[in-house]
Amino acid sequence: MSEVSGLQASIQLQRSNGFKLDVELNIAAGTTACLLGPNGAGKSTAVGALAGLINIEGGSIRLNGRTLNDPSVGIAIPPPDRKIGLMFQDYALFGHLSVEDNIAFGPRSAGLSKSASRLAAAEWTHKFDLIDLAGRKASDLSGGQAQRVAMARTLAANPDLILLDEPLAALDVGTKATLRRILSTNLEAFDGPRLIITHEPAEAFLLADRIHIMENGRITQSGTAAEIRRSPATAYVGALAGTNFLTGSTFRGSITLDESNVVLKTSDTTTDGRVIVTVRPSALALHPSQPDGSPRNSWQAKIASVENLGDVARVYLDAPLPLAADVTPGSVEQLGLSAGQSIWVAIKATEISVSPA
Amino acid sequence: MSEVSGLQASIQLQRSNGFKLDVELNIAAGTTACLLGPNGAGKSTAVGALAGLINIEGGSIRLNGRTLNDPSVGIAIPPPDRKIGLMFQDYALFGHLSVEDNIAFGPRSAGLSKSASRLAAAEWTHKFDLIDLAGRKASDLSGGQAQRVAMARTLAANPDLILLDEPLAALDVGTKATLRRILSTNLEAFDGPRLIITHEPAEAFLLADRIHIMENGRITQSGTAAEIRRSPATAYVGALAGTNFLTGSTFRGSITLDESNVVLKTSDTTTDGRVIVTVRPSALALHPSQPDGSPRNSWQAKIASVENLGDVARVYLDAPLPLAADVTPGSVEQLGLSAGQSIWVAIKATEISVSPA
Amino acid sequence: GSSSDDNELSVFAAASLAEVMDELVAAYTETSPGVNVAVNLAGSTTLKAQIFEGAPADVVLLANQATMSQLVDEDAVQAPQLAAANRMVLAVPADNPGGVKSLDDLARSDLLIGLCDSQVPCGATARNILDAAGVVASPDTNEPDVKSLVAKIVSGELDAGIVYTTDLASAGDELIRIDIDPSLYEPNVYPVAVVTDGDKPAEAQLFIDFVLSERGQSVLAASGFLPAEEVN
Amino acid sequence: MAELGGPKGPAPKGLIALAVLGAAVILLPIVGLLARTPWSRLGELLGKPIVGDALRLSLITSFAAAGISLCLGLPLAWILSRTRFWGRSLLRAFVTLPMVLPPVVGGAALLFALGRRGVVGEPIYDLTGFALPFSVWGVILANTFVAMPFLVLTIEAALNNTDHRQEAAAATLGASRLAVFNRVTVPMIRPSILAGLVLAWARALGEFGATITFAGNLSGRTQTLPLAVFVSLEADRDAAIAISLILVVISVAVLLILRNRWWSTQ
Amino acid sequence: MAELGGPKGPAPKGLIALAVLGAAVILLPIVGLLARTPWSRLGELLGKPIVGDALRLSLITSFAAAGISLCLGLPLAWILSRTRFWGRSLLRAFVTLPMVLPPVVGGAALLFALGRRGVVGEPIYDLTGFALPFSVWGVILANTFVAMPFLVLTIEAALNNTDHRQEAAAATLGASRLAVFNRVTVPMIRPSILAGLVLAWARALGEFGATITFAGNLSGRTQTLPLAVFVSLEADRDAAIAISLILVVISVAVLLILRNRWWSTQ
Ligand SMILES: Nc1ncnc2c1ncn2[C@@H]1O[C@H](COP(=O)(O)OP(=O)(O)OP(=O)(O)O)[C@@H](O)[C@H]1O
Ligand SMILES: Nc1ncnc2c1ncn2[C@@H]1O[C@H](COP(=O)(O)OP(=O)(O)OP(=O)(O)O)[C@@H](O)[C@H]1O
Ligand SMILES: [Mg+2]
Ligand SMILES: [Mg+2]
Repeated sequence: MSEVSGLQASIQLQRSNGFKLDVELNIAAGTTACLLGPNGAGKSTAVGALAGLINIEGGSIRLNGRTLNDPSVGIAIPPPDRKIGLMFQDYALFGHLSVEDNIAFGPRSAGLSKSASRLAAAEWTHKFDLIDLAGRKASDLSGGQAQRVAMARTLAANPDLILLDEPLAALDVGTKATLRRILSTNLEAFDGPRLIITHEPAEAFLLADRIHIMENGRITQSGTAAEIRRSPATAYVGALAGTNFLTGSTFRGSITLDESNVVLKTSDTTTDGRVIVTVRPSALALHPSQPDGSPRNSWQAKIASVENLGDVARVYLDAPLPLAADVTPGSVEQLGLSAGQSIWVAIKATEISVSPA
Repeated sequence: MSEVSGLQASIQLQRSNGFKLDVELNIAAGTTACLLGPNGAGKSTAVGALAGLINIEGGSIRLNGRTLNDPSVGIAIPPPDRKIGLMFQDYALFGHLSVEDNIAFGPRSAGLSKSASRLAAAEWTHKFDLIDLAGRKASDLSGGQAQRVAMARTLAANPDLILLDEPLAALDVGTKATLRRILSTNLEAFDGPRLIITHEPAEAFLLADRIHIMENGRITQSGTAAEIRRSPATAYVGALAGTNFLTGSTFRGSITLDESNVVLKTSDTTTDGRVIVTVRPSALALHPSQPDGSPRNSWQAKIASVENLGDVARVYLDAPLPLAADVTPGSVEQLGLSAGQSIWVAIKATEISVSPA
Repeated sequence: GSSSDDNELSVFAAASLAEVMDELVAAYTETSPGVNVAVNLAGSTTLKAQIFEGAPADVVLLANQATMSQLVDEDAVQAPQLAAANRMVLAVPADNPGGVKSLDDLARSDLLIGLCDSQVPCGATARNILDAAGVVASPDTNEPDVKSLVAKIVSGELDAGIVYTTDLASAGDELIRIDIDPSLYEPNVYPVAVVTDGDKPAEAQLFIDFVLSERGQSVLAASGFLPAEEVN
Repeated sequence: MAELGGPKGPAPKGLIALAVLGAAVILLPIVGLLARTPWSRLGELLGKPIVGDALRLSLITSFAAAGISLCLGLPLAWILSRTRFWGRSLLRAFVTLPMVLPPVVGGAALLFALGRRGVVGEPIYDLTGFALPFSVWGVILANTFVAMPFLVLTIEAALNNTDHRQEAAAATLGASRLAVFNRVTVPMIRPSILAGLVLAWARALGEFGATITFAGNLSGRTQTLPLAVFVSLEADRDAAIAISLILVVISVAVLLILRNRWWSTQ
Repeated sequence: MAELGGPKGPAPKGLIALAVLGAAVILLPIVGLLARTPWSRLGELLGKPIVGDALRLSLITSFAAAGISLCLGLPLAWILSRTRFWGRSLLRAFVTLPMVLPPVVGGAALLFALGRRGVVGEPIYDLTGFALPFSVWGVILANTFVAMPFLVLTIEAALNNTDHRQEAAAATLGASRLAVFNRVTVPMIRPSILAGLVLAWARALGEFGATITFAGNLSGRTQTLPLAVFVSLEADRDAAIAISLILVVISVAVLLILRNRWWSTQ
């Protein structure tokens, strides 16, 4: 607890229905954590407690070395003095204000004049593509529009810690991808720790540096995406489909990976530059010899280990690329897969998806 | 307009912000339609108008031969007399009532006694796995819990037309699959037409008999999942990833398809019985000769047509299975793919997902 | 007193004198130009309470002797004098629906009878009259002030009531007047006095002198009041 | 248990200062009243039989008036808030009138309308021989007349504050407008209904002018506590203050019984 | 344009019936009053100079009292609703007292506290030579004393009705409690604030007993319309009714100006 930046929180409380929360959450400054968990696990409760909207009964909350809450010594900084931005799961927009004034609310509360706060809001209105909606009353928005406004409002307040409760749930497919990108770009620009609640494992893997799994009021597993995928601690985590992530640069459909000198082909030829490459384990095919056919990518790899997960077997591949491949137990038997063995790996270019890093 | 069952609606209206809606929606009795579209397209507005919560200015709404709304002749049946159940995007639960009483509200309004309506509610509480929450005040639920209650409340009212506005958006991964199954089972039991709004194309393809795409207040395309996948009318529709659907029966991981005598292997060995099989076009690999390796399924097929969609080429396969496969244009060239050609198709058992029909 | 105006004489008068006070003040300003009389009209008890609480009064004119006596007891006023007296009559609505002819009819139970409350002067006097006349009446209401009693008789809600002569003068032909034998009771009196704490005792006494003067008395008589000396 | 609102921080000083000033405006006079109360004579003053009668009558009539105001005023508020008809603003303006009419004039107006010679009262009296004035019904009517507007306005405002989504949801579940009203609207605005009821009840309990004008002042039949106070004021101020004190005690007691938990939706 | 609530269906007959009855209780007496108004003499009766003075004074003092009630009562309501402290229920109960005290006793209580010989008034008078009674300030104070409780209760109830999420959101955006109050809470309950203001204003406009007792009845200085009605009642009942009619007209006018749009959050 001697770190001076980032969030160190330990939260114990009980809600009126008897639900008990007992979690520890540490998020380093400049990093993004995701909180994943089933409905009713206590995710919203936890962020509510961090923001100071729900009283904690035990534990403590420290942000950048400052104690925000510690019942044992009677410290309980009220929400406005915490500088913790919370985007509510149900938005809680100010229905009587315009979209612009909703977004300007934070800057205004920070002491900016009316016009200065409008100016600050304009920037965010622009970033979140809300210019057309700026003058509209917040009560007259569609679900997805409201969600975008809520996100912009939270970020515009420029808090020291950002908490986003299901920021992308109501967005349509197209907007979701765009907004995820806008969001991650803008989160980068914040110095403080960020915490995102989501139900979408893919979202978590894309946005988070570290993932915390919460079940029934407790954190059941914490780690990087890779760590969690590699050794799921509970059935719930196991069910969150494991996905491989690689980083690299892409140009006209050719990806140069950071991890190795394998060049991957992707069907996405429009995205260029630094990217995160996602490869679903079930998309990887294993062959005893070099395959011909449509798969554009194939290379020879070494098997690190084979794990039987019941319905599927997960084959962990080593050099040149650390990837997990899911195959049926039948295939394991037929191909005689075992650790140390050399095997051909194939994946179709259409299965390689990239998103700007 | 002489059909006597199902929904025939044509809706024209303008919202206070100038947004104009002009759509036609026909849904046959006993079928499920999905309404897909970007944020702010007017989906919630359309269902609000059907339910009688928003006045229509032109067109008419007919349900099972009865005119519910027709401004030209001054007919406007009020909402409670329409027998149209609407699940709100933001739930609109009765915060002052318990979960049980929320669900019993519909039966009670239908004239059942307090105890009879409780009994009717109990059935739905059970179906939607809400027994643990039954006594809780609706204002004290988590987002996902509230969504489940809202769904149960709508179905429990036993309406003639069911409208669900984003019924699964707030659910966690595990619950979502379970609930989609519960939902589709229970929708089957309703005689009337059903309309589901969703952002998840996969959900639409899984649940809907017919899909309507709404953009900017208009229906831009209507059809079955296959029709829409085959010829997307707009960029938005094109972006909704196309997925192959097959039906059949599965037993211990072997699927006997209705469409042909090909038997597919799936890694899901726990689901048995009638299923919908989904195969992503990008998961299908094409080979000039029979492939060896981990893909457990392979067969020889005829190419119906090849379409260049830009980044990817979509290869429509014919006998024995009507499937679309996405490959890179490079593959098309290399394998010299063209209509009429014979080709080997391979897909991994882990890529074949089934859900109970 | 704290009156803002140095020429202002502050007169606290019983509300039942509202009409006649207007005329008295008009007549007084005629005779003593330059004097500005401010009149505060309220119930006698309210006036008494206000004076006790230090209200800026110079002259006080009340509708009963008892209240004035309390002011005297507290040395709040100098020795009071009687400004006027008032007699009582039996009043019935113009169409006399109850067919009331004399005081004896007040014993009839089929009539709606109103009296003033026994705690206010007109009620106390009315009961004295009934006792003296040997009439056993059960009133349907005990009005806290005579004006509301009059209003109820005028509007026909009551069939009869005992009120002041002056009330008939202002009610005009809306009421029928049935006289009561003056020997049955002592008439009500209106005492007037200089307020001890007032800062214009001399001017106050001048006003009182005017009220008691021939001119003042004639103004009072015009409204139906009896001259003070009748009971002095 | 941790529910609703964590650490709040101190209330703003400016608000506290204004609130204290506001409380002072109301509390100081009450302190003044208590300071001048003849405590030693209290037993004697309150022992008079008319006090007991008046107390009983005041309780009956004020609660009756509040009850009637609720039964009639709640629907009236709902109509004003939830339906559109010609003359709605006008109706609302007229409903507010008993608040501005001096109560004595209000009483006179009641007499004009419902007295034995009143516009409506006369035919009724001629037909049935029943007259409202000088009866306990008259007191209740006078109280209702002055008290109901407070309830109507308070509740109408609360109805206008509510968001309509829950009512819409109830309608789609098949609830008739009446069912929506009973099962959704009323529970949602319970605090304001209670406040309206308290306002109406308090106004009725303190009502004096309209009652005396319309219903007269007969001990045991129409003399409520405020009338007893008024009459006593003429003769014995101490008695008047003592009786007022009963009013103070009753209303503090009633409001304390309601307690905080009745005042919030929580 | 199609917004909010589609076809509603007829209002429930039961509710309409009760509402009509409720409106009748209030409207009949007013009809009675209008029926008995001496229309032909109206010009003459209202031409008297005291009427003009009283009208001016009534308008000034009732608006001033409503304004002060808002400035002090809104914070008081907020404190009662949003903070927890010992004696909160008691404070609320006491704040309600001016509603049940007969106004004359209220006026006496004001004299006891703030009169020249009052508990607080005496030291103030001795120090500054300023006394409240018998001045226009006294009228305003008396009006505020009787009117503010209505505003406080109405607004407190509305505050208790609101859901706290938006206030919580404002707090996480860095708004102080004062800023939350000004920028979120107040706009949310605007209809109830307006209703409270109207209740307080109307009560002040019609106020009589406390004013005459505390501030006296000096024409041109402290004689408001209700006091003028009282004086006229002694002399000329027709004049009293005519003056009451001014009160009716003013308040209907004010309420019509507020119109429907001010009454709803829409
Ligand atoms: N206002 C409340 N009062 C009392 N209990 C509550 C309240 N809100 C939520 N709860 C309960 O607290 C527990 C945790 O709820 P929480 O909202 O934190 O879950 P969550 O992880 O955010 O779930 P979801 O993914 O569905 O939003 C649940 O049992 C829930 O029913
Ligand atoms: N209450 C309202 N008043 C006025 N305009 C509204 C209201 N609600 C929504 N709108 C506007 O109507 C249009 C359609 O909104 P609608 O809610 O129907 O969209 P939607 O398709 O449901 O979007 P989403 O997927 O984001 O929920 C939008 O421009 C929206 O801003
Ligand atoms: Mg949540
Ligand atoms: Mg929507």
